[in-house]
Amino acid sequence: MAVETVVFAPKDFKSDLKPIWCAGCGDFGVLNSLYKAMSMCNLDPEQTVVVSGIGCSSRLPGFVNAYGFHGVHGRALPIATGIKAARPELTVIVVGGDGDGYSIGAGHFPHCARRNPDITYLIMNNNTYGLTKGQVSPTSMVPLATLGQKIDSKRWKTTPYGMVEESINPIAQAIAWDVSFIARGFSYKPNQLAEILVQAIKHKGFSLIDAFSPCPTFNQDQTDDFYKDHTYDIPTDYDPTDKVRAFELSLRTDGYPIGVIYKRENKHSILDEQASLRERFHRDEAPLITLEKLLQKFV
Amino acid sequence: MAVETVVFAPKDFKSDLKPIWCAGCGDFGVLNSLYKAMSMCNLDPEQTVVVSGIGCSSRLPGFVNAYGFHGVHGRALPIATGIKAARPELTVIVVGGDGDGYSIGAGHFPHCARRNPDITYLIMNNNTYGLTKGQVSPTSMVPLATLGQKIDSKRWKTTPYGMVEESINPIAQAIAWDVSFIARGFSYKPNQLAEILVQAIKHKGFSLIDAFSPCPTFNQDQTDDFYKDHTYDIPTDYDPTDKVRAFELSLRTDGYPIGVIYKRENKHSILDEQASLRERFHRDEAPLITLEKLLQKFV
Amino acid sequence: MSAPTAVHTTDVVLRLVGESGEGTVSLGDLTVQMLSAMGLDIYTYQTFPAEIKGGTVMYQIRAKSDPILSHGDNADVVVALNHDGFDLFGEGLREDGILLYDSDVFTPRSEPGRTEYALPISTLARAEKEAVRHEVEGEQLKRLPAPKNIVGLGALLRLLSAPMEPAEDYIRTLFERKGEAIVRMNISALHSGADHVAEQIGSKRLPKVSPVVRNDVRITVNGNMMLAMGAIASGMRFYAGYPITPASEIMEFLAKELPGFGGDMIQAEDEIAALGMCLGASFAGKKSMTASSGPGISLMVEQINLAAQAELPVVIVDVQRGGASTGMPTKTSQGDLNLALYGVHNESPRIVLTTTSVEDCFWTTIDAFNLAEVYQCPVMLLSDQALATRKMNIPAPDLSKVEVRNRQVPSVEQREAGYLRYEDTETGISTMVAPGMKGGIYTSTGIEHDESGDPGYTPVLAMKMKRKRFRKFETLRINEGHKFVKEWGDEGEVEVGVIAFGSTEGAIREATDRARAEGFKVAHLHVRLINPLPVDQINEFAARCKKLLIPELNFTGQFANWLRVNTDLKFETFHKDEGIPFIPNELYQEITRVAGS
Amino acid sequence: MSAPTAVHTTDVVLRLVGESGEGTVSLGDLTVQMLSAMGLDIYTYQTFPAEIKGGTVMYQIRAKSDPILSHGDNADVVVALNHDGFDLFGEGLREDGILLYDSDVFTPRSEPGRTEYALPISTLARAEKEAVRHEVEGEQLKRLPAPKNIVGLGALLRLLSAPMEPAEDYIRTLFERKGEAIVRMNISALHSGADHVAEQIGSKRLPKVSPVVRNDVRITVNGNMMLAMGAIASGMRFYAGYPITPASEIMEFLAKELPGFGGDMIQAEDEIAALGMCLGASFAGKKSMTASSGPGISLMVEQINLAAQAELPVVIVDVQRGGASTGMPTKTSQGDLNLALYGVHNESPRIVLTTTSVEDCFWTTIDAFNLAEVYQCPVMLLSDQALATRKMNIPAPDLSKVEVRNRQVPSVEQREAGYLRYEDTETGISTMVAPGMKGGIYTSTGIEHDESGDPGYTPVLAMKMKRKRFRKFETLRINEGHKFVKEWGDEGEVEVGVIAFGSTEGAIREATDRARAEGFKVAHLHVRLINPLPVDQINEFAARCKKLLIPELNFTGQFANWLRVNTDLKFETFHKDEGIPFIPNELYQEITRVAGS
Ligand SMILES: Cc1ncc(C[n+]2csc(CCOP(=O)(O)OP(=O)(O)O)c2C)c(N)n1
Ligand SMILES: Cc1ncc(C[n+]2csc(CCOP(=O)(O)OP(=O)(O)O)c2C)c(N)n1
Ligand code: SF4
Ligand code: SF4
Ligand SMILES: [Mg+2]
Ligand SMILES: [Mg+2]
Repeated sequence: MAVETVVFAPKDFKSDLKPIWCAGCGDFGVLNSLYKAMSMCNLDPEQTVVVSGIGCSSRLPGFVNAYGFHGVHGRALPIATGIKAARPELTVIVVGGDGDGYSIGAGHFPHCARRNPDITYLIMNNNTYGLTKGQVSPTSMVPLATLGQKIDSKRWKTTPYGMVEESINPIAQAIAWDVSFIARGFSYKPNQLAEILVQAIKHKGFSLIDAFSPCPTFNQDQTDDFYKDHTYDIPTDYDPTDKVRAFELSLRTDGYPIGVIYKRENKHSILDEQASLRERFHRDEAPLITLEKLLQKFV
Repeated sequence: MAVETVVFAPKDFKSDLKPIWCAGCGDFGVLNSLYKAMSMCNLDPEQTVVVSGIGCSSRLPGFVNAYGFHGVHGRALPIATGIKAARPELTVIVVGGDGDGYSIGAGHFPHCARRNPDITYLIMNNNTYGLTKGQVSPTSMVPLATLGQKIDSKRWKTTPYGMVEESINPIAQAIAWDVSFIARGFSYKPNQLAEILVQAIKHKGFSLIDAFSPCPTFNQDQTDDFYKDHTYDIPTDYDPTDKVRAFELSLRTDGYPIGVIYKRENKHSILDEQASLRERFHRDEAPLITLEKLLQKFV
Repeated sequence: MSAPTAVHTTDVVLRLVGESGEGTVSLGDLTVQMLSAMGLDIYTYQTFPAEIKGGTVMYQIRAKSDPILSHGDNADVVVALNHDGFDLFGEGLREDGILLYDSDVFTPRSEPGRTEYALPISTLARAEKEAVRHEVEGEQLKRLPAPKNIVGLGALLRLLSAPMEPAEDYIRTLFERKGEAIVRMNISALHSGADHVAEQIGSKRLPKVSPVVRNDVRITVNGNMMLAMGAIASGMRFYAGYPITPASEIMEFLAKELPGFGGDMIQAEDEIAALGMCLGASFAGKKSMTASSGPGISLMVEQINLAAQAELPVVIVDVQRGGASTGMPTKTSQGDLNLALYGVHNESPRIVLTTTSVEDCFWTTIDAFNLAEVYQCPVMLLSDQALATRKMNIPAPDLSKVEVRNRQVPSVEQREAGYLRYEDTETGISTMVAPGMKGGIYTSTGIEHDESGDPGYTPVLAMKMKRKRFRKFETLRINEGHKFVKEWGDEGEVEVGVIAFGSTEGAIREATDRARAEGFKVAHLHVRLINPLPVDQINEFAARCKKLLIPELNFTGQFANWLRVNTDLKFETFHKDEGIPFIPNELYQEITRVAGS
Repeated sequence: MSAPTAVHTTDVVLRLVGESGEGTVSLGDLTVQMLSAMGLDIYTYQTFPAEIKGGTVMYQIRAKSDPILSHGDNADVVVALNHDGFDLFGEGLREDGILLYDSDVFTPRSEPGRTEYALPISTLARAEKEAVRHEVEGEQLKRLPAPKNIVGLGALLRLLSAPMEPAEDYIRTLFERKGEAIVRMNISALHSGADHVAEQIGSKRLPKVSPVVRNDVRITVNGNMMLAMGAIASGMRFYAGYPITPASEIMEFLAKELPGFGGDMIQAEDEIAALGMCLGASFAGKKSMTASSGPGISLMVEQINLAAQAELPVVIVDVQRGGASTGMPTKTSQGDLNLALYGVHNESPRIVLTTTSVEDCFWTTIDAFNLAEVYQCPVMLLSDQALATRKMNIPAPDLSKVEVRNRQVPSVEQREAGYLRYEDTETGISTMVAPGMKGGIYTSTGIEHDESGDPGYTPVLAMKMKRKRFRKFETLRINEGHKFVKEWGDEGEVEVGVIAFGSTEGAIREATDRARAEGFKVAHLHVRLINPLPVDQINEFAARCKKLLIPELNFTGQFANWLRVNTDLKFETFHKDEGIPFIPNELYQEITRVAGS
């Protein structure tokens, strides 16, 4: 991507608030990649809003020198949609955890995809609920109960005998929802993650980046080493615009592809639709339609 | 499918409560197919529970001679999961509308798919919110606002100028969620729908039937005629176990395939998992583990 | 008639009953237009069946030669288009009342004292259609309905001694494009209905209805419409909602009109998303609103709390409906007061306002936005099904009286001096930036936080910030409480003082008027601001009342209990929750009972 | 020491402060074990930092030779493992108290009157590790932590004149499998800590701690564990929940233990699904429960209403935490009372119960299930963070005293006679079938319905069924209300009567004891059943109190307001919501203030 003259350096996006994450938390790497990407995209802190729900990862907005909205658990997408609809000129970045986005927030995701607002959604996927101290999340990979494998029941507190459900495939479902930009990242590949974030932020429409961001405190299985061994870069000749192929790729079980998996350009956005509506009413500074006129309709 | 000796005839599943649907509502056809399928599956009314949310279609449980739970809007799946988990021997059938299941209830769907309880979910898809008198639903097909097409703004009350979002693809997302049985039905093909319902009820695991069930009162576009023209039967040589092909099929825009689109046998079910857990504790009538023993752990 | 009135004035209550989906509602709407054209004031009340379609609707119209306060007591005239309807709502007809019924459908058991008019509507309508059969082509003929409503309208207008011309003009404009024959058919149908009644009149009694010369322009609107227009007037430019009876109409109205004002409406996937979007829009600097009813408001509880804690202005409309859980969606109630006041874990203050009349829906909505903006908090705005669907022909609001207030934005200096989003001020009110402003960067959060917005949990900080948030409400109560109470009735010491809130205002005023006409000394204090409660004004009023009566439409007396929490007053209560609004007479009875007790 | 006690008895308050994640908590747990082994009663109170990791934890242990009612007032001994901790919680040390600090980390400004012991924990621990270095292989050595906790434990035990043998035995069993060298290292570390303190003692003061011969067996448990075991004892066999601080532990406990009892635990996708599953399971005939805290309870509001309207038994536990919205998740509060009472649109009755002590968490949970089953409704069971995480070594509950009640099932005859699921009985209680029963077919619904469960909206039906549902609660109040109040203190007329609820019971009892010891006449009525409120018992108690005091841990005095709604009592209130529990002394001050006023 073409390099612009950087106005704000990555460090300019650091806030005074020091992250309260555990030493070795994957979220540190993600945060640094985000600083970098924001700088590379030439964002203005005062024209940018970082939105989140609740979770370790959702504490991120406070650590960024930009406007922030740290809402309640699972509601980051609706809040971000409202911000973007109200102020289309702002850059809106949503961050949060796998539990926040795929569990309690799951119901908002497909509808945000349908509306396709120009929002970037960065999920720090640690395959667990970190803040509540290590229960399974929808992306957890604890063996099924029937397999009877030994599980560290101190760590997997709500599944001491194994999971009773299969984990979800966040990439596959995003493709089915036709999220218009879908990528996978890894906090221990910070430069690559920054590059992906730059593409996502520049993508016009709703973009999802699911970044593996290990939780050393509560997840001893999906560690940085685990992901180093189980991820591979998507080949450069891969065509992310082929939806069926993207779906096929998302189902692969031999490892997790890192990079841009699916991309759809010029999908309609709710904001375009609404702008066009307003234009249809020749909107200008002083609205053409007045309350007097409206009241007349009911005489 | 093998025909068993029918103990209860379709009419035996009719309750005394007379449906309060508008004349010509597609739900009548679905209801009759359900009566038929319940009879064909040899269900015992007293061993069967029909669960729903809120909506015109969600009024259905009252019209069936079986135990019923008419809950609140969008929560039918959790309620049904609780019933099935508590009483695995019962047959649990969930019914409701496209709004109930795909909009407000959307967040529960992927997680029910992960748990894969032996539950049949029949959605009466009329591409609108019927009970609230005709707003768009996630499956509505009102043209986008930017296309500037004329819309009957009396009918499409919240989208008088067209929709601002794309509609969802309920089949594609169900495949991504790996719902273990996915089919499309049509209320004006009652026998075929009954056949599909029989397969779904007999399928061991979570099954989804999205049945087109037109709303003549509030949807003048997706009428019975529209669907007669825009649906076709899935060819008999089609293999529903191929997930990628199923996904491809679900994306086809030349018409809506009717029949079984995806099927996965012996997927783990939460109920098996939990049963195996209980077995691991040699469960029998009087549990082996007593409270006395449990208390001893903390001496 | 339904209230003692002087001669030559008109006050008539019509009740139309028939199959829903059938023409009953449109016949009602037509009648409203014609009576309004006569210069009469109109006030309607409708109840809808539980069924989606089918079932009986009741459409009550009160027409009066001076301002109307309620839908009245018993009906002077009942128009029964089906038998069920007559059985369900017939007893609402006064003993000496007039019954007009469709004699093609049923024959009522006749009652002494009652005046009856039989009208074979279908027969007459079919005849009219036959008459033009040869003039219209097959396709059109097939789709051509027999003009039953018009026959009914003609009959009813004749019964009311109303002029036919306005109806004829209306029919012409309505059917013009369908061709001359159709117009002729309908006009002839109008007269056929009228003539059929005329023949029967003879010495029979007729309701007293005389035209009035009106000197102002009227708009015919209901509570939902006025509320939506009030929001537009307040500068609300972002709306997100999810359909629900009886609130959907607000969203539908705004979907149509808001883009014209440069605003956006989003139909969300559920109420949780709807409120979330509103909070986002408000944070971003736009005035936002959502509207729902009980079930949807219940789902919003968590984020209402977030709005209060993060100090975000937002207006949340609750068009109350009947019953707990799904309950009775098409009926009315004042049952959500507790939820509006207490629906929050731990404690965070929210303003609770109530609308009192169709006209007031406009003005109180403006108040709601002004208070939300000035005090930076969620405002719960309570309406109800009866008020929301009530149609009246009222004077258009005087827009020159609209005063719009906005959230206080920090000056450039303030921001450069080191901005504190949650500054702990004397009033409790801090300044609020919007993204894009220089030097205003902060993170809005529902976690307990210090003045800058950074998280903090120490006991001292927790109490300091909580006091700050609650202090705003003391500021409001003391500075503005007096604006939200209104008094009627006798001055000075009275036998009975009625204190109430919300949409019962009109019925209570009519009841107190009647009691005073009968010589009782009665006063009425109506409160629009429920939280914070204007306690000083209430105590002042109570001080001049020998007895107090607290009437409300819910089961446990929620407002009465709120008074117990906030005052030491002793009072009698009158509360019920049947799904229908008060009628003046039952309130009148209560007032006299209390006066006598 | 913290309360005036006779000689030779023990009552000491230890406060351990240090980095969270660091050994502070495990040092606390070890100390608890050793003091318990001395036959002393134990009562702990912990506060956790806002941070996920890092930040300071405070672990307070009160050890007493007779039953303990609260975590006490000021600390007799503070063990400071970091400087921040000492700054934050050091002022909790009484002026003549004892400070043991890690002199490797910091040196406190010394205070007159205070006794200090400096302990270079890291230095001593490292030395111990060095001593065995040559005996362990590289890998193990790398992962081998210096035994800092054990050094600290040794020092603390010596300070408390506690015997070392139990600690040595414990160390042996704990480190056995790690090899003889490690065992030796730790035992030597224990003594090194002890000796280092011993050297400094000389004439310095020591806390008075003497062993007690205990004649019963104790279990060491906290409120969450006892609540979970109470649910198992009640026959609860289905649990669904979603993680949230401080309630998660209940789910985690049941995930482990419930399968053994033939039950299921499902971790749901959110709290809405969790409660939905519970309602389904209850409808299907199983006793079910969910537990959450404020934010999750807020999301359940809509379905709590459904449970009440459809008359489904279910127990909903709210482990209250601090602050509105996300607030202060690791702090305590009694702030959710309003939500439990009023969190519903329109009106549907739910029972509200509160737990009062670690032991009571077991018994009140059994009451919760019994009432849910008998009265077929949701029961809100309120606990809080302080009680949930409070550890005590109490006698195991006497299981022979457990009484389990079940929902009333219709007889075969009743079902054949034409079953009415919602029969309008004298008590308001109807019989309840489960799917699978012959002749019991019905549809459970939240829509207003008749006795058979079929939808219906007529005014008469609406009131009839609403009265029926509320009548159940009159039945409960009258027949069982007396079971849910408990009195302490002086008989007959008293100067001050304290009425309170929930986890403040112990602190209030200790404060009233102290006041009585000082010659005040004081009584205390503690209420476990908040809705329906045992009004008769409360009024009876109030009748013998000159003055009343209502203390509670929230900002607006929610329980006091509930008393205003339900009684005519006049009282003084004492409420605050700082995120921490009451200490006896502040309550004692209040009681004497009220007595004097
Ligand atoms: C309504 C609600 N339910 C539950 C919680 C408790 N809670 C806080 S964060 C969290 C999940 C954290 O997991 P994730 O979203 O993956 O973030 P992480 O901590 O792993 O980064 C939960 C369940 C809450 N705050 N609000
Ligand atoms: C929480 C809540 N929000 C909104 C409603 C209002 N409501 C009732 S049914 C319905 C949607 C109906 O659409 P659908 O589910 O497709 O069923 P249909 O009537 O079309 O069969 C809505 C929005 C409600 N009952 N509860
Ligand atoms: S708990 Fe896990 S996710 Fe949370 S901060 Fe610590 S390491 Fe990171
Ligand atoms: S409104 Fe539509 S969906 Fe509802 S009953 Fe009528 S036809 Fe059926
Ligand atoms: Mg996570
Ligand atoms: Mg629908």
